[in-house]
Amino acid sequence: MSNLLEVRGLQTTFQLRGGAIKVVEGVDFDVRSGEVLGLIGESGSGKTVTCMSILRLLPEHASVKADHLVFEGREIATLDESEFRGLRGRRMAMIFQDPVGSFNPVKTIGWHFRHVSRRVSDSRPELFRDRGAWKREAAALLRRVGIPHGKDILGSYPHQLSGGMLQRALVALVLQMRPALIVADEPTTNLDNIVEHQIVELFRGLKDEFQSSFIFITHDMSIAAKLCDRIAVMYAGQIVEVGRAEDVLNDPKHPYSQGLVRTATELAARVERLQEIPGELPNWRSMTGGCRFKPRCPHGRAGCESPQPMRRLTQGREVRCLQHEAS
Amino acid sequence: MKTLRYFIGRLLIAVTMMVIGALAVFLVMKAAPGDPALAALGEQATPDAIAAFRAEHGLDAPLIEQFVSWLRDMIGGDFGRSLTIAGGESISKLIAGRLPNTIFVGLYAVLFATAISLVIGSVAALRRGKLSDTLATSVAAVGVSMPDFWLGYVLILLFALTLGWLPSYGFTSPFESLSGALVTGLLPALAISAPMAAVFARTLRTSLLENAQRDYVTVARSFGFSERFVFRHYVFRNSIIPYIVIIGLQIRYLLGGVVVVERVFGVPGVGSLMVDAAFARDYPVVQACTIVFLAIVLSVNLTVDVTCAALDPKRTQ
Amino acid sequence: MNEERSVATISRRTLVKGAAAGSAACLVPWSKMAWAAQDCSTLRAGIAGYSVVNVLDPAKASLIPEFYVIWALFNCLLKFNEKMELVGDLAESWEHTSPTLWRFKLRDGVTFHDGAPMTAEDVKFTLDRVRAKDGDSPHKDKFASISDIRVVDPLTVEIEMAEPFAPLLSYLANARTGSQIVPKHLLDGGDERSFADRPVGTGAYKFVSHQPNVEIVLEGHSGYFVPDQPFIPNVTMPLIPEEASGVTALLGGAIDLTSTAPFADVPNLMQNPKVKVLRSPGLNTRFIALNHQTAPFDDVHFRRALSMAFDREAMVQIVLFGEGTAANGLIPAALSWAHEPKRRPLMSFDPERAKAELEKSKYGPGTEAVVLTWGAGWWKRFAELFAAQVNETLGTRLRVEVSEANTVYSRLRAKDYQASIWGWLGLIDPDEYTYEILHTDGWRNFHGYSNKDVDALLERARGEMDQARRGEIYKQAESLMAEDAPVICCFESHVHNLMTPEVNGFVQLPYSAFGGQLAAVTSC
Amino acid sequence: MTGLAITGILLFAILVVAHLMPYSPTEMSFTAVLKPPSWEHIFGTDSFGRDVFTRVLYGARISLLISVCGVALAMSIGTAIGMTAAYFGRLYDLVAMRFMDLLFSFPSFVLALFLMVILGFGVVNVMFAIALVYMPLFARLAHNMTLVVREEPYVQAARATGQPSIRLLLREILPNIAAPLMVQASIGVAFGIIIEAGLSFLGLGVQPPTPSLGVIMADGQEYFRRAPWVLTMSGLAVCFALLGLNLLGDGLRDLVDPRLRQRAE
Repeated sequence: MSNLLEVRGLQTTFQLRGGAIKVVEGVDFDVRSGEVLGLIGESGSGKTVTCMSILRLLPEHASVKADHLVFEGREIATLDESEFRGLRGRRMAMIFQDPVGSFNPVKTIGWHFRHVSRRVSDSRPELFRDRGAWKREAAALLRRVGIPHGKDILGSYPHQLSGGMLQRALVALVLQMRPALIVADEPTTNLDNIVEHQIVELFRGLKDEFQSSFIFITHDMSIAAKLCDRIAVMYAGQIVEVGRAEDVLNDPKHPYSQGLVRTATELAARVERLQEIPGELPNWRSMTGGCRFKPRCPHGRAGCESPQPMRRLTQGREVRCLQHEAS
Repeated sequence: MKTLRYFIGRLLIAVTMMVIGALAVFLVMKAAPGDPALAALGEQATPDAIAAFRAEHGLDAPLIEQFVSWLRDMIGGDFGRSLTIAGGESISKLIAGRLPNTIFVGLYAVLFATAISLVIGSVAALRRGKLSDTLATSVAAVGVSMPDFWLGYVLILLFALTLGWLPSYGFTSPFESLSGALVTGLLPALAISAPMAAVFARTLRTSLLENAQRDYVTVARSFGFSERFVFRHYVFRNSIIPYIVIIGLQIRYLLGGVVVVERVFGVPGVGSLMVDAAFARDYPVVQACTIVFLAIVLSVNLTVDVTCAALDPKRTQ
Repeated sequence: MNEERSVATISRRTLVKGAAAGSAACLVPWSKMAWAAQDCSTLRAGIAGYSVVNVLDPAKASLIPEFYVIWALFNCLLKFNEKMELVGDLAESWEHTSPTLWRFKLRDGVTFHDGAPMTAEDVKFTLDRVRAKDGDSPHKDKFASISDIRVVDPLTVEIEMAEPFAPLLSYLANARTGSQIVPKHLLDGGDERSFADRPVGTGAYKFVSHQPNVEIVLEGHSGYFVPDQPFIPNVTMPLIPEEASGVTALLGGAIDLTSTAPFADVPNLMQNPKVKVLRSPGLNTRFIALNHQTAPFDDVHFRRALSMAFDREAMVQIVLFGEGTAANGLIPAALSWAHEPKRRPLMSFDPERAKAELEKSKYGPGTEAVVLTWGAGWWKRFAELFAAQVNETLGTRLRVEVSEANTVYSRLRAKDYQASIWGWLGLIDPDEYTYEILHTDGWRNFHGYSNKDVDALLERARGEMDQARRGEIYKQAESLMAEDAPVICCFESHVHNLMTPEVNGFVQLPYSAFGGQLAAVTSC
Repeated sequence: MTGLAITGILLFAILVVAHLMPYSPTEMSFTAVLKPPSWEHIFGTDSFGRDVFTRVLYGARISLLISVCGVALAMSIGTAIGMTAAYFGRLYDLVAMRFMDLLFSFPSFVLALFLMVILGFGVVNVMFAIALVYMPLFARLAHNMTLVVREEPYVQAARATGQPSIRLLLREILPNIAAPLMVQASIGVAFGIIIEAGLSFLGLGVQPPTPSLGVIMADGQEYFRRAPWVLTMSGLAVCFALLGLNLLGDGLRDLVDPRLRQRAE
C-alpha cells in the first residue's frame, strides 16, 4: 500500500504579541491511499492546526516548517502559493467542524456547487459536458449523502437548512471535486447523536466507495473505532502514538492513549464516576523540552525530562514514551 | 414573493411615519410664537389688512379645521402659499423648482462618498496594519472632523478663487445642462461628501476585516478559490450589506450638510429655500421643507431596506 | 386649490420648467461663452444681498430689490439724470402755473408693454391710486397734499396742490416713490394681485417671469419710446442672498453686473482687472433708532450722551471698511444743497462732553438697554460696534439683540423696542429724510419724536420753492434736531455696482437706480 | 491614545491658555483691524481688531459647553425613555420607540433648523436643538442594551426578589449599559459642535457678541475674500477639536467593546 501523504518533522509556530509559540512540533505521519487515518486527542492538542498546516490554511501570523511533505509522490512543502492552490480542493480538501459557518450565507447551495465544479472543470470536464451536468452530479451526490431531493435544496440558502443537512451538503460539495485526500475535522461535534450516527455511517460508506483517503479528526474514540484504519494520537502538539486502529484501541501503549481509551470505555459502559485523566494540557509557553505528558503521567520517572523520540514497537506501531525504551 | 410582502410592509411603515411626522410638524408649527401676518405684510400693515390676511390664510379657523384642510391639500401635493419670501407663491411650485437640484447634489455627494470610501476602505482593510492603512484611517478620521460648510469655503478659496478651475457660486440645473450641473455641483458635492466618505470608509474597513476572519473564508480557500474570488464573492459581498445600511443611516447627516452647503454655493435647492424661509419667518415654507426632507429620508431608508433585502436572503425571513 | 391643479403643480413638466428657470440664475463658464457667442443677448444683472421680491406693483412695493426691478419696468413723469437733476421722462415738459398748480405735457406715442397707448388718464389713475386715503400704498403720504388731478387732454394733465409743495417733482420721479405710471385699462377694476405678479408698464423692459427667491426674467420692450433703447434684448435678475456671493458669482462668470457690493471687498476689487467697480457717495442714511417712550431714551441728555460717545469715523472704517462717510445729520452729503458740511459738535466723538451729558441725565453709567439688529453681515457688526463703543465710553450696558429684518421692522412700527439699527436707502428728497422721519406725523417717525419748532421748519421747507432757500431751512431744522438727538445718526454708505469689463453704458446714480439704468447698457 | 492627548490639549487650551492670552475676546482695538496671522496674532485679527486665536479659545469653550449640555440632556432623556420602554415594553414601548424613530428620520440639521425657527435663536435653544437631535440615538442604544441586560440572571434574580422597577433600572441595569452610552456621548459632543457651528454660521444660532465657534466663522465668512484667515483658522480649530473628540470616542469604543479591541490588535 503506497503512501498518499508523508509528513515529516512538521512544525507550526504562531507569532503572537507575547512572542512565538510552537503549537505543532516534530509531527511525522503517513496517510496511505484509500485508508482512513484517525487523528485523536483532546481539543487543543493541535490536530486541526496540523491539518490546516498541511493545507496551508492558517492565517499569516502562523509559520509552517517541515523536513518534507510528500503528497502524491511530490514534495509540496516547497511549492509556491499559486502552484499549491492548484492542489487545494482539487486534490486535497477539508471538511470543517461547523457546517453552518462553512457556507457563504448570501449564496445558495447551488452557487457553491457551481463554483466548486468550475474549480475542477479541468480535472472533471464531464461536469460541464452540458448545461446542468454539474447540477445532476450535485443532486446525485446529495442523494448519496442522504438528501433525497437534492435538486430542490440547490436553490435554497444555507440559513434555510438544518446543521445536519448542511454537513451532508458540505460533504457532497467536497466530493464534487473528487479530491484524493479529505480531511474531516470533527464533522459531527455540532450535531445531535442521531445525525452524528448518520454522518459516521455516511463516511463509512464513502470510504469504501470513493477511492479517496481520509484524515478523520476526532476526540471521540467510539467514532474512531467505527471508522478508522489507523490512528494517530496527538498530545500537546506532538504525536504520541501511532498504530492500526484495533491495536491502539485495544492495547494503548502511551499513558495518555490509555487514559483516553479508559474514559471512552467507561463512557460507553455508563460507569457512575468517570475516571478522567487528571490535570490538563500544559500551556504552550511553559513547555519544557521533556515529555509533555509528564505532569499528568501516572508512571512519570527519571529521564522523562529529556526529549522523548518516537519509539518503534512493531511494524507500523510507534509510541513516544520512556516506558517502551527497552523493547 | 416574500420580498414583495416585506417591501409592502416597509412601505406601510414609511407612509405611517410620514403622516405622523407631518402631524407633529404641523402641531409644533402652530405652537410657534410670532404672528405670520405681521411677518408677511410689509410696510404700513393696518389692523384691518392684518385681519384680512389672517382670514385669507384661514389663520383664525379652529386648529383642527386648519389641520384637516392642510393635510388634505398636502396629500394633493399642495403645501399652501408662501407668506414672506415669495409672497403668495404656491409652495409646491417653489419646491418643485428646487427639489431636483437638491436631489442632484445629494446623489452626487453620495456617489463621491461611495467611490472614495470604497477605495479607502478596501485599501485600509487589505493592507491592514501597513502604512497605507494607517494613512487611510487617519485621513478618514480627519474627514469626519471637518464641518462641511467650512470645507466648502476652503474649496472655493482653493479651486475657484486661487486656481480658478471651477465656478465658485451658482448651480446649473441638470435639466438645462447635465455637464453644467456636474461642473457646478462638483464643489458642493465634494464639501458634503467628505465627512460621509470618512464614515463609510471606516464601516467598510471594519466589516471587511470582520468578514475576512469568518470560517467560510477559510473554507473557500480550502476549495482552492483564488484570493480575488474569495475577496469578491465572500469578504466583500458579505461586507456590502452593513455598508449600505450605513449609507442609509448617514443620509440624515448628508441632507443636513446639503442645507448649509447649498447656501454657501448658492444652489437653488430646498435647503437654501428653507434657510431663507427660516430667516423670513415664512412658517408654511419651513414646514413644507421639513416635511419634504422627512419624505426624502424615509424613501431613502425604504430603498436601503429593500436593497438589503435583495442582497441579504436572511432579511425577508 | 382643487385636485387637478394641485396634481398639475407637481407634474414633471412644471418640475422641468421650474428647474430650468431656477438654473438660469447661475451659469458655468461655457454656458456664458455660449451666450457671448450670441453677442450678449442677455444681461445678467444680479440683485445681491436680497432673496425676496414680493410685489412688482409700484404702488404696493416697499423693498429696495422690488424697486430694482420696477425701475426697469416702469417710467414716471420725471427722472433724474446722472447729475441728479430732474428731467422729463414720460412728461415732455411741465410748468408751474401757480404756487399750487402744476401742468405736465406728456410725451406722445408712449405705449405700455401690452401695446396700449399711455395717456393722461393713466397718469391721473396712477396718482389717484397711490394717494387714495383709504388705500394701503406705503407712498400715499408723499402725495397727501395733492387736492385734485385733472385730465386736460390725452397728453396734458394738471395737478392741483392743497398748499405749495416743493418735493412734488422729486416724488414724481422714477425713484422709490410709487408714482410709476401704471395702465388704467388693466388695473381699473382689474385684479391687483395678478398685476403685482405680472406687472405691465411703459419701461424699457417688460416682465417675462419671476421664480421666487431665484430670479426675475425680463425682455426688451420693442415699443420703448427712447430710440434704439434697450440695446440688450434680454435681462435676467438673479436673486443672490449674500452680497459676498454676488462677487463670487461675478468673478465666476455667473453674472455680468451686481446691484451692490460687499463693503469688505471693494478695495480689493478696485485692484482686480477682471472687475469694474462703480462707486459714489450714496443717497441713504443709517442711524440708531431710539424709542422716546421707553427708558432710557426718554431722556434727551442720555440721547445726546450716546450721540457723542462713539467715533463715527471709526465706525465707517470698521463697519463699512471705509465705504461711506460719517453722518452729520439725516440728510446725506450727496444732497449737497441741503446738507450741512460743517461737523455738528453733537455729532462728533467727544467723550468728555458725552460723560458730562450723562451726568445731567437721570440715567447713570450701568444703564441697560437693548439694541436690535438682524441678519449676518455688517448690520450685525454695526450694532455690535455701536454698543461696544458706547459702553466703553459711558460705562453703560447696551446689549445687542439679533432678530430678523422683517421682525425688527414690525417691532419698530409697533414701538415695541428700545433702540435699533435702522436706515433708509434710495430716498431722493430731503423731505423724505427729515419730514417723514422727524415730523410729529411723519410716517417714518417710529421714535415718537415731536418738536414743534422742527415740525414748523419742515412744513415751511415743503412750501419753499427756491432750492437754495429750502436747503437752508433743512440745515436749520437738522441743527435743531441735533440738539434733541431723536435718533443717533451714524453714517451714509457709498453705493456700488460691480460689473465685468465687457459691460458698458451703465450709469450709476446715488440712489442706485439699478433697473432704471439697464436700458442704456450697450454691451456685456 | 491620540484622542485623549488632543482632547487634553484642547481642554488645557480653552481652560488655561485662554486666560494667559494678553487679549480680550470681546474688546475691540481699531488700531489692529484685519491683521493677517503673525507672531503676536497667530490666527490674525478680525474686523473689530480682536485676536482671532483668543476668540477661538473662548468660542470653543462656549461651543463645547453648549454641545456638552445638549448631549447630556439628550443622553438623560433618551436613556430614560429607552430603558423604561425596553423594561416595561407593551404599548408604551411601541409608541415611545416609534416616536424616537420618527425623530431619527428627520435630517439632523433640518430638525435643528426647524427647532430654531420655532424657539427663536440663542444659546439655550441651540442646546435644545442638539438635545432633540441626539435623543433618539441614546434612546435606541439604551433600548437595545436594556433588552439584553434585562434577561441576565442577576437582573431576573433581583426582579424575583421584588425590587421596585425604578431601583432595578438604576442599580442593576443602568450601570451595565453606561459604558456604551458614554462612548456615544463623546462622539455626540463632536457632532453637537458641528450643529452649533452650522446654525450659528447661518446666523440662526448663537448670537454675537457671544463668541461661539460658529459665530466667529460666520463673521469671517462675511469678508473671507478680504481676510481669509478668520474663517480658515477658526475652521481649522474646529477640525482639531472634532478630531480629538472623535478619536477619543473611537478609543473609548475599543475599550468598551472587547470584540472591537481584539480586532484592533
